[in-house]
Amino acid sequence: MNTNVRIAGVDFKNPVTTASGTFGSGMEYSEYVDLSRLGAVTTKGVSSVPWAGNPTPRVAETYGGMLNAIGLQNPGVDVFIERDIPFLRKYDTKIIVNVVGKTLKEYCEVVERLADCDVDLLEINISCPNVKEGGIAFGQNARSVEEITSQVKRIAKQPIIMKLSPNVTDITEMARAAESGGADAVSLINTLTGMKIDIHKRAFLLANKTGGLSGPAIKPIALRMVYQVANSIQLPIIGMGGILTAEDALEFIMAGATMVAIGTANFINPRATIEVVEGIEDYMRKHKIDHISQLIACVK
Amino acid sequence: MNTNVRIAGVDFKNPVTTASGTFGSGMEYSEYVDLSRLGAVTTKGVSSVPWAGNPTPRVAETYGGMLNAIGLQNPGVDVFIERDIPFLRKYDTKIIVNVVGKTLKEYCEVVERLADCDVDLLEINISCPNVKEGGIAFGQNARSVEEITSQVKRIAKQPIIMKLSPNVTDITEMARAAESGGADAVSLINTLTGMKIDIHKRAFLLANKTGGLSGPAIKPIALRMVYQVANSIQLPIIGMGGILTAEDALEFIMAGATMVAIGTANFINPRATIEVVEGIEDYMRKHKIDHISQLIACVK
Amino acid sequence: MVLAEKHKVVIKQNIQLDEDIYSMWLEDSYVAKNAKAGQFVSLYLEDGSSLLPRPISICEIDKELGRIRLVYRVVGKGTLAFSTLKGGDEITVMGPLGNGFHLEGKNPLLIGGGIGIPPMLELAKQLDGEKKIVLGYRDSIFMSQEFEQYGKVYISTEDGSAGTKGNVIDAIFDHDIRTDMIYACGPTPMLRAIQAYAKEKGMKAQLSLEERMACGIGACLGCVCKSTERDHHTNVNNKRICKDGPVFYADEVEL
Amino acid sequence: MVLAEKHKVVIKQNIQLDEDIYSMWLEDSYVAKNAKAGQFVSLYLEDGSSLLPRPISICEIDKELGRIRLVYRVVGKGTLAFSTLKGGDEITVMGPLGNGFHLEGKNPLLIGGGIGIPPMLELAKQLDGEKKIVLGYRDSIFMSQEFEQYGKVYISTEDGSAGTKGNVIDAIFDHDIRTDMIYACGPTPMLRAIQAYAKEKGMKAQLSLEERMACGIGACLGCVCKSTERDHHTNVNNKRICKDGPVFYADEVEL
Ligand SMILES: Cc1cc2nc3c(=O)[nH]c(=O)nc-3n(C[C@H](O)[C@H](O)[C@H](O)COP(=O)(O)OP(=O)(O)OC[C@H]3O[C@@H](n4cnc5c(N)ncnc54)[C@H](O)[C@@H]3O)c2cc1C
Ligand SMILES: Cc1cc2nc3c(=O)[nH]c(=O)nc-3n(C[C@H](O)[C@H](O)[C@H](O)COP(=O)(O)OP(=O)(O)OC[C@H]3O[C@@H](n4cnc5c(N)ncnc54)[C@H](O)[C@@H]3O)c2cc1C
Ligand SMILES: Cc1cc2nc3c(=O)[nH]c(=O)nc-3n(C[C@H](O)[C@H](O)[C@H](O)COP(=O)(O)O)c2cc1C
Ligand SMILES: Cc1cc2nc3c(=O)[nH]c(=O)nc-3n(C[C@H](O)[C@H](O)[C@H](O)COP(=O)(O)O)c2cc1C
Ligand code: FES
Ligand code: FES
Repeated sequence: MNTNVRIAGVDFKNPVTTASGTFGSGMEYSEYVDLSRLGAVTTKGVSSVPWAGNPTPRVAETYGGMLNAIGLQNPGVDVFIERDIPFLRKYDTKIIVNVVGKTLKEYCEVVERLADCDVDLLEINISCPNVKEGGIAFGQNARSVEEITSQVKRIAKQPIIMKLSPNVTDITEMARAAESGGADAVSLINTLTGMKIDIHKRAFLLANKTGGLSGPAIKPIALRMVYQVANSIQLPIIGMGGILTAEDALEFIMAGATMVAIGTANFINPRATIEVVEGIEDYMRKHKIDHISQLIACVK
Repeated sequence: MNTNVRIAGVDFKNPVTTASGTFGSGMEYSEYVDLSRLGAVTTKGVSSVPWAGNPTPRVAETYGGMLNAIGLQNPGVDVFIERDIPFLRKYDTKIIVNVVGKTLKEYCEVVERLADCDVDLLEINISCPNVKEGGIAFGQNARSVEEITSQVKRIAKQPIIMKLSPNVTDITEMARAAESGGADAVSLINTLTGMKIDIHKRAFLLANKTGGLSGPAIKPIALRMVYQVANSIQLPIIGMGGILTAEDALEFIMAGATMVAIGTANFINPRATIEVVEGIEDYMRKHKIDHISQLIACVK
Repeated sequence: MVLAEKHKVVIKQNIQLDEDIYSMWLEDSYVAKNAKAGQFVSLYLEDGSSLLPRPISICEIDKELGRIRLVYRVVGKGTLAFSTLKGGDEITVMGPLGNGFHLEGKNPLLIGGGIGIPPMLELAKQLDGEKKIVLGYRDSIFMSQEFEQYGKVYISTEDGSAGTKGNVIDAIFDHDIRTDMIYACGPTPMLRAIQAYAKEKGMKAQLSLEERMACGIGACLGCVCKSTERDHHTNVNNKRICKDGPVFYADEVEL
Repeated sequence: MVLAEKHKVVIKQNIQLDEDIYSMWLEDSYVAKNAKAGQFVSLYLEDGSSLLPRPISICEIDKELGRIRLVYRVVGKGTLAFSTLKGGDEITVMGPLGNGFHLEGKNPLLIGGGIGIPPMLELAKQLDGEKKIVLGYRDSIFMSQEFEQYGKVYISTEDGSAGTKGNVIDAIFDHDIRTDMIYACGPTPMLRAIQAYAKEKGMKAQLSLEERMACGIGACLGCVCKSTERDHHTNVNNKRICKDGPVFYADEVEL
């Protein structure tokens, strides 16, 4: 039984990674799971300088999901390089670094700083709904998706994954723009913009008013988008959005994802990533699937 | 305590109606609830000629929600006029007729047939994701939203509600287009396009592959959109998407909805509409709110 | 028309009959009083992540004690949750729903396939005349003895481990069974074969169909089947299984 | 560092203390063995529609019997669900989480406000020295007698129905209480007042903070508070309440 997958020349021991921002840089979860069992660890969005993020409350529970408006708090790329890369390199797993910026220039600065670092892929987050500038604004317009992709590609030494926003009319348009811009892969979906009101206080639950909706509630939307994108571009896809179990992950793989990322599920069960890895193996064993590639995009 | 609301000159005894397609024309649910307790009944989408709808399976459960791909099966406007209007008129409630078509001409035909009928408002469904032509295609482009609105307005004798799709980058753009076209109100949201895969059969769960996601899972998205639209146009809003309880309904009202519609909740609890009506009254009593208008858009 | 409100009832007993088959008796005097053979109930889950009701046919009705019996196969989240319930626990039910069988025929033939067998039990109890009962299984046999008091029981198994090797049609041929009214419930391929067989032999048949449901009461149009005639309610060639069925005459529907 | 795995435990007892206040003893030898006063646990709901854990402070630790006690106020869906559980039922727990109080001071002053009172109990048990304990209530009093064995108890109530009329600071003034270390848990306005008071008097204080959480273990950055110094981990002026707290020295944080 072989669970190996390959994206842009990088080999992953299995198709399971973490969704950026839900796993830190793996430090906290390394107490719960052996990071070496994961195909890759995808780290929290990192910017050129430290970002303080949004005021609290930053998170709220919703029916079958949650809202977050962290606002991309992060220690900045220098601390990341110094502290987090060496930490992750102790494990036998690939490193995908999620990159954020408020301007095209800032994205490029981070990519440049990372160019000579020992990381495997870069994921460019053009889809965060929780920051005023940058983020999602880049991801909701095909021309700017193509522009930022090609700019980043020019500097990057690692393969580039463009992370797409679901808050668009037609996600395949954005996927095609990423492909034209020279992306090596796409990942989807980031969170859907949502809101919650406390009817007793008659106030927004989040200080930021709106936040990004994640968790199992959004899975059907994410799965549809992965399927649509798989049928419109040639690039490999990292699928995510509401995956709790191996069954969920297999839906994404069958819809066309080469890899899957586990996000909100980590908060509910710190061992979610490993349980998905093991569940996929169980499914393959039970159904006598020799190679995971037999499952990728098998539902048409 | 006064729960009266007014939309386009029509008075509703309370702000609660049904979401089109989840309540038939009220006949089945009239066994469970006294329709005269509702502000209005919004009927299933009706077209100029009978539509057979999509093949089965047409519905699937998802985490905290469901998918449907009914495909707007309906008996056609003639049967509707003959059978359903007289039935509903027996009750002391307003009638909102949901109108569908495959072409602009078909929408106009239905609106024309209904012009001299005894119904209170028309809701133009330009947002159904489950039909190949018409439906959502009209609702994802601002120019065609404006076009269809103004065409329909030209013929209609009843006030016109435009029902918006959430499957767009910027719903306020569509709301503004409806306003420019002369709409009297907007309703939102219709379902979000989603998908489910049966990993054991390795096949789509719905015959139509994709379906519309509804139920509490989507509530945060719906609420955010209602809030956005309330802050970008002057028209009254009928808010819906995942309302199960009076608390949910109050969130929509506080975000800016003048009325709310109960959809998927009917399937889970046939008395959901009445329980929402009563729950809103309880809240107003407890918090000493004299008039529901004090709650509309009170969270900014 | 009986109003089928949602209500909570106490489980009297919930036992395992076969590998994944369970039998549950509910203290439900309301449904017991109003139900007909062939009707179904909607069962609700406690877990708010699963919102839609699960339709389960009524297997037996005890009007005296005010109880109903449901027999179900564990196939997913909902039926798995039901299987963990114990006597004394509560469950939320809505019903009786649907139309039920028309009791007719002098020498009726009852055919159940797999998890379509349970609803035949109450029907067998209620039908008059000389009854023949054909039960089709994949391999393992359940409930067949319970039918013996009501008529002559014939069995088919796909693996031939008991009765006729093959399906229920094979068993009918095997035993040359004649009837003036077929009643059948089971997987669609079985029903399709029975429909064809009835047509060929000029027999009448009542078939109990199955489809994914949302409302269970005729409002959402989720659960339709193709009807041969334009249906009076929907004005297209569709009937609603939950409301117009689940039982249809074989010549009313296309399978 | 102790690994705080998610685990299922049996509820020993779950009783009502006051109108909306409940006290729950859990058979949790793992947490009992490893927990410090001021730490918390994450409690999980059975209902899949509510996915995030509920952080609840540890109120008492019985290392011998391997039990912990939680006292909680019913404010929403989760705590309401907990309140319906009975002895013998199971609940899923993760913990102990967070840092807990540093035990120091010769004549410590413990201040609890409302639902911030329970975590002071285990602290009162563990602290040496001559303890003064100030408990602030809105109106109805709970748990105050349990504190009496550990130190001198002063009470404040907002409506003046018992003790000093006003808040905990009023009670401190009222009784002219002096200390070399304040320990406090309660609503933010109370903590802010204590922070100001401590600063003014040049006293040290440990404050237990609260914020909405998602992961509970320091990964999501949902639960931060403003820190006076640039925090070594986050490299901004933010500390994570779940991981770096919930207990902070008063001069570490801005409230
Ligand atoms: C009229 C009618 C009577 C039935 N009677 C019985 C019976 O007596 N005994 C029995 O074991 N089963 C019966 N079924 C099938 C039963 O409804 C499903 O097996 C059950 O709903 C599966 O639920 P689950 O949560 O375990 O499966 P899941 O697959 O987790 O269910 C997910 C969703 O799909 C629906 N679903 C899944 N399988 C079916 C199916 N075969 N038919 C309809 N909906 C389905 C569920 O209701 C739920 O909404 C009947 C179905 C119908 C329509
Ligand atoms: C470190 C810490 C220790 C705590 N200790 C206690 C304790 O000992 N006793 C006690 O009664 N309460 C305590 N709380 C508050 C307790 O966590 C909330 O009251 C509880 O989570 C509410 O859950 P609910 O489902 O009833 O409310 P809901 O409002 O339905 O919860 C919805 C969501 O909001 C979160 N939430 C709601 N209120 C709060 C709050 N005040 N703080 C943090 N999250 C909240 C919930 O965890 C959940 O994710 C503590 C909070 C923290 C952060
Ligand atoms: C608390 C939180 C923080 C997140 N931070 C980031 C981030 O820094 N960069 C990013 O690209 N996505 C971020 N995301 C989005 C996730 O990576 C993921 O795309 C989304 O949550 C959907 O997956 P899920 O439903 O499995 O969580 C964040 C999500 C959450 C819940
Ligand atoms: C089974 C089903 C059928 C529907 N049919 C229609 C329809 O005919 N016309 C329409 O405008 N919306 C239709 N909708 C969308 C609902 O009116 C509503 O916009 C949506 O379901 C969100 O609300 P909810 O989450 O409360 O169900 C349908 C929804 C469902 C679930
Ligand atoms: S399930 Fe809704 S019409 Fe049958
Ligand atoms: S709750 Fe996630 S960092 Fe504190």
